[in-house]
Amino acid sequence: MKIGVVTFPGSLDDVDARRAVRIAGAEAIALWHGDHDLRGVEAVVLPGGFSYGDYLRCGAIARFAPVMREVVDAAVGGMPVLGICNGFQILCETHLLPGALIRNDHCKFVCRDQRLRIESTSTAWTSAYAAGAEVTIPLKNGEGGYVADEATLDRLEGDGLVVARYVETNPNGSLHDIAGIANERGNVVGLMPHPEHAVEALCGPGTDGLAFFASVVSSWAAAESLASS
Amino acid sequence: MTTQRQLDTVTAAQQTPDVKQPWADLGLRAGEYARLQEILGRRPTSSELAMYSVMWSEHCSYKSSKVHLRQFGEQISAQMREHLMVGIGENAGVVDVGDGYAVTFKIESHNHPSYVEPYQGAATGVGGIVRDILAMGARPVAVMDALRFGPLDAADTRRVLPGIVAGIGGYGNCLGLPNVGGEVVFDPSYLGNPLVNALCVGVMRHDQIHLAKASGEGNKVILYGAKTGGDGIGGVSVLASETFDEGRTTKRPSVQVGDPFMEKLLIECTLELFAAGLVVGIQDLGGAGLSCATSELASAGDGGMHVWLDRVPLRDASLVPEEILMSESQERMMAVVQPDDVDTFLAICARWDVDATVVGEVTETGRLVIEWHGETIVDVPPRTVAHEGPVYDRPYARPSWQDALQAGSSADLGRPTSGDELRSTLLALVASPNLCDKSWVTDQYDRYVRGNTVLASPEDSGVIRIDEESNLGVALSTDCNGRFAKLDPFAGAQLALAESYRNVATAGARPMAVTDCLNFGSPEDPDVMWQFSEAVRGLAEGCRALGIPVTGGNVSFYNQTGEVAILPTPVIGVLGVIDDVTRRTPIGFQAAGLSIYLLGTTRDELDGSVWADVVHGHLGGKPPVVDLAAEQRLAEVLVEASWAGIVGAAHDLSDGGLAQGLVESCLRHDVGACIALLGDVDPFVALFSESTARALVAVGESEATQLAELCEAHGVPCGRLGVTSGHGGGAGLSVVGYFDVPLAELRVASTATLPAVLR
Amino acid sequence: MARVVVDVMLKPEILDPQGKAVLGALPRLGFGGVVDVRQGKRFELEFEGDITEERLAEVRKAAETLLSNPVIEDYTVRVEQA
Amino acid sequence: MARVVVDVMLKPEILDPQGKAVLGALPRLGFGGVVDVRQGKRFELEFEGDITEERLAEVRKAAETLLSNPVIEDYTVRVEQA
Ligand SMILES: Nc1ncnc2c1ncn2[C@@H]1O[C@H](COP(=O)(O)OP(=O)(O)O)[C@@H](O)[C@H]1O
Ligand SMILES: [Mg+2]
Repeated sequence: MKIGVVTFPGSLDDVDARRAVRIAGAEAIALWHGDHDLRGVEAVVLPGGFSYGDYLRCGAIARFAPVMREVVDAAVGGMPVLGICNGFQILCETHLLPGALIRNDHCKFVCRDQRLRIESTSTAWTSAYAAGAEVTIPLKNGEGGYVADEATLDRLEGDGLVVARYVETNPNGSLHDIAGIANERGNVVGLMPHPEHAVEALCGPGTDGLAFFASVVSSWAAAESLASS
Repeated sequence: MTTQRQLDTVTAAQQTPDVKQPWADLGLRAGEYARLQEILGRRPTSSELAMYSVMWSEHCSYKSSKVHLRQFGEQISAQMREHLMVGIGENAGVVDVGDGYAVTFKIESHNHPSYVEPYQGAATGVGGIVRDILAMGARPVAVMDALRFGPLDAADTRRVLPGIVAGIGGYGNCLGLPNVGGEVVFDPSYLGNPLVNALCVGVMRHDQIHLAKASGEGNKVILYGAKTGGDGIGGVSVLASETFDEGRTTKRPSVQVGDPFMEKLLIECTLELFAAGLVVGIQDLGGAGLSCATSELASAGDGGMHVWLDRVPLRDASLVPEEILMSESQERMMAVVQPDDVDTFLAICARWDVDATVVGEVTETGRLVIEWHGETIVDVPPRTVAHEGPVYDRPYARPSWQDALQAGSSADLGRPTSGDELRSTLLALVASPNLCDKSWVTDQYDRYVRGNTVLASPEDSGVIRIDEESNLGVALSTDCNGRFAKLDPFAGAQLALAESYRNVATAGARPMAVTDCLNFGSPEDPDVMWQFSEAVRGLAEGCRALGIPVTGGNVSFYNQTGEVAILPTPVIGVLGVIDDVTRRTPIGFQAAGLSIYLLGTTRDELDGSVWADVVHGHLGGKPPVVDLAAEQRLAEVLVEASWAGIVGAAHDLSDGGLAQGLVESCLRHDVGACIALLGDVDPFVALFSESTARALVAVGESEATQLAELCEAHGVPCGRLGVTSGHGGGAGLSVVGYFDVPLAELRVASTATLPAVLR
Repeated sequence: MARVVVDVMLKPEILDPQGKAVLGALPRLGFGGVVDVRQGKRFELEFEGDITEERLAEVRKAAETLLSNPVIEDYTVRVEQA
Repeated sequence: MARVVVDVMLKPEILDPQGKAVLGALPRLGFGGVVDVRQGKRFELEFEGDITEERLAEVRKAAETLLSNPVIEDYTVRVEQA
C-alpha cells in the first residue's frame, strides 16, 4: 500500500510520519505542497509541524496549498486522510472536519505522554483498536483546544464521531475532552496527539500509536483481497 | 538622496583626514582607533569604522579572553586529537563518531538580550547556535538549554523566566528540533542578569564537512535567507563592550525578532545545497552580520573579496551602508559558489522560497573591498578585521575576599541528626527551586520530533539515535555549579566538567568531546579576570586529564548588575558516543526487587552544597575534592556495565547528594527503595554530601556479582545500599532506622514548587 | 500609501485564554477596575494608491477566507488615514 | 460598561514574521495590490462605569509594562463607545 505524507513549508513530523507508515508495513510517499499530484497514493497523512510558521492561524495558509485541492477531492471521494496536530488544524480550516483548534487554555505549549481513550473504532484509522481501549500517545501543541458550537458537539457525540478523548487530564481545554474526530464517512480523521511518536518503544512512550497506521493498511489489504477474489 | 550625499568613501577619507569620528561611542578605545588608522594608513571611512568597531568588540574579538583560551589548544594531546576532525576556531568543532559519521556541537550564550526581551532574546539565541551547526555542513538534530535565574520568588524572575522558556520552546519547537536537556538554576546573583546558554548538536557524513572560507578567485558570494533590516544595529558591540545597566536606556540594544519558520526553510534549503555539492564555503550571519561574514570568509580563504553592498536585499530601504554592514537581522547565510553552479544554487533556494542574491566575488587582492553604488566605501586587509583584532592581557589577581570565603566553612552549621530531622531536611531539599521537578519548563519543549530521542529530560543526559540501522547514537549533558566555582574557580570548572562527563557515562556513552560557555562578570575587574583565568586553566587541565578536547565554546563577559558580578559560571557540555542506543542506561528504577549499589567514595563534603544553601543560606569553605582519575574509573564501569547490559538504572550523584539521587530514581517510575546506610557513617553525610565521582546503580540479583567484579577490576568502591521496593500506590523511600517517606509525599514536594510561583 | 485595518476577535461565546490570562495578571500588577479582557489580532494592510470600493470588497473577502476563521472569529474592516 | 482598546504593533524597524507570512500568502490566493502587511495584537479592556483620566493613565501604564515591550513594540490606547 502507498501512503502519502505531505510536506508543507514548516512541516516537522513528516519524517516521523513516513517512518510510522513504513513500520506499519506500507510504502511512504513524500508529497510536496506545491504539486497538484498525489502520486497514486491510497491514503494521505497531513503531518504535524508549524506550516508557514503558523503565525496567522494554525493551518490557515497551508489550507490553500496546491496539493490540498487534490487532498480535498480525494477525501470527498472516500480516500483515508489522517491529519495529525497541524494536519488536524488544516483539516478544520478546509472544513473537511467541523470546529476549530484554539490556543491551549493555559496559554503554554505542552509536550507530554497523554492518556487517551479510543472512542470510535469504525474509522479507517482506528479499526485495529479495541473499542474503548486506553492508550498513551505523545501530545505536543500550543493550539490544541478543540472548540465547536453546541449543535456541532451534539452531532459529533450523537453520531459517534469523537474518535479519541483525553483521559486523566485534559491538557489543553478541549471541549468534551476531545482529542480527535472523524467525518461521517469515517475516512477523514483529525487527531491532536502524535501516534507517529509512539511506534517504536525505543524513541517514545511505547507503541500504542502504531495501530492508527496499521488500521488503514489492514483495511486496505482486506479490500484488495476482496477485489482480487 | 541623503544617503548618497553623506556617503563616506575611501577617497573622501583620504581627502579629509581630520574628520572627527564617533569611535568612542562605538566602543573603541583610543589606542584601538589609532591602530586602525595605522593599519589603513588613513582615517577609516564610517563604514570601515562600523566594521572594525563591531568586529573588535569583546563579543567578536575575544580580546580579553584570547590569551587564556589558547590553553585549550596547547593542552591537546595526540590521543585527544584522535577523533577531532575540526577544532576550535570554526563555527563549531567536529568529532568523528564512527561509521563515517561526524558530529558537531556547540553551546553559546544570549544573556543580555534575554533580559531585555526574554522571549525574542532566548528565541534568537537558539536560532543563532543552530545556524552555527548548520554552517558546518551538518543537519541540526537536537538542542539543549542551560538557564540561570535570580531567586524563584523574585518579581523579575517571574517576568523573565516564562518569556525565556517560551522563547526557547517557541523557536526550537518550530524548527523541529527536540530539546533533550539543560539546566534550570536559581541564585540571587543572576537577578537582573539571567543566563541563557543554548546548545545545538548536528550530524553529517565525513565528506559533508564545510568550512567558513572564501576561496577560488572568481567564485561568487551569495547572501541568502531573510532580508536585511535595522535589527540589532551595533547590538553586539554595545552589548559586549558595556556593562549592562537598566538605567542606561540609550545603550539598550535593539533586540532582534526571530523568524523560526524562515530558519526551518534555511535549514532544509542549505542541506539540499550541500547534498548537491554546490557550496565551496559557507558562513552564518550572527553577531556583526555582514561585517563578520565577509571579513571572516575572506581572511580564512584566499584573502580577497569584492562586495557590491547595494545588491543586499533590504527590508527597510532607508538603511545606510554602515547600518547594512552592522545589521544583525536573523536567518541569513552567506555561501561561496562556483560561477557555473550559481543558477542551480538560486533554483534550489527558489524552491524553498528563500531569497538569494549574488552580492560579491572572491578575489586574490588580499583586500576586502566593499562598493556602494560604484563608490568604494571599504578597502581593508580582512585579517585585521576578523583575526588580528586587539588582544589584552588584562590584570587579574586573587580577590582579597577569597581566603575569607574559603575559611568560612559549613562545618559548624547545625546538622540534622534524628530520623525526623533528616526526613524534613530531605523534603525541604527536594522542594527547593534548584532540586525540584523542572517539568513546568521542560514540558514546553518538544522532545519527540524527528523520532530519534532515546533519552531526554529528566534523564542524566540527552541521548539521540543518529543511525536507525546501526543504532549508533550520541549523548549530551550540560552542567555547572556556580557556587562551587565561586569558592574555587579552578576546581569549579573541573567539577562542572566532571559532572557533565559523569552524566554522559552514566547513560552508557563514552565521553568524547567538550564545549563550554564561560559566563563571567566584567573582565575589567581583576577579581573577575582571576576567576576567569582560573576556570580556563582548570578546564584545560581537566580536559587533558580526561583525554577529551574542548572543540569550541563561547565567552560571555559583563554579566553583572552594577558592581555585583554573577557567580562564575563555566557551563560545560560533554558529548559522548554510544555504539548501540538500545543499551543506554536510564535513571529510573524500573521494577521492585533490584539491588541498589553506591559506586564511589563519600566524604564529609558539604561546603557550597544545596543543603548549606537551602537550610542555612550559607556559601563558604572549599568545594568537594576533584578526582578526575576516579571519574575515569567510574565512567569505565558505567559504560562497560551498560554495554554488557548489566544495569537496569544508573543516576549520577551531584546536587543534593545520595538523597536527591534516590528520590529522582524512585519518582521516575514510581518505584520505591529501601536502603540501609553503609557502615557506621554519619547518616547526614551519607545522604547529603556532594562528593564527586559517585553514582547510584540498580541491578538484578543475577547481575550483582558481575557488577562487583567490574568495580573490582577498575578499582571503584561499590557498596550495596538496599533494594527497590513497592511499585505505585504504597511505594516509598525508607532509610532503615531513620525514616520512611511515601513517594506520593515526595512527588508533591518536588512538583509543587515551580507551578506554585509560575502558574 | 493608504492603509486598511482588519481587526479579528474571537466570537464572544468562544473562550479566550489569552484575554483571560491578561485579566488575571492585571490585578496582580496592581491594575484594578477591569472586568473583562479579550485579545485579538490587528492587521495593517498598506496599499499603493487609493482604496477603491473594489479593493475594500477584496479585503473583506481576504478577511473572511484568510485573516479570520468564521467558525470562531469575527472581523471588522476599516480604512485608516495614515 | 465602557471599553478601552489597546493596539500593540511591532516597531516599524522590527521584523514582523507574521505580517510577512500574510503578505506572502495574499497574492497566492489572488489578492493583489497589497504592498505591506503588519500583524499586531488588539486588546479590548472592559470597565465597570466610566473611563476617568486616572483609568486611562493606568491603562497606558499597563500597556507599557504588561501588554507590550517598549523595546520592540509601540502601543496606542483609545476609548471606544461600545
Ligand atoms: N532548561 C532545561 N531544558 C531541558 N532540560 C532541562 C532543563 N533544565 C533541566 N533539565 C533537565 O532536567 C534534568 C535535571 O537537571 P539537572 O539537575 O541540571 O541535571 P544534572 O544534575 O544531572 O545536571 C536533566 O535531565 C536536565 O537535562
Ligand atoms: Mg545528572
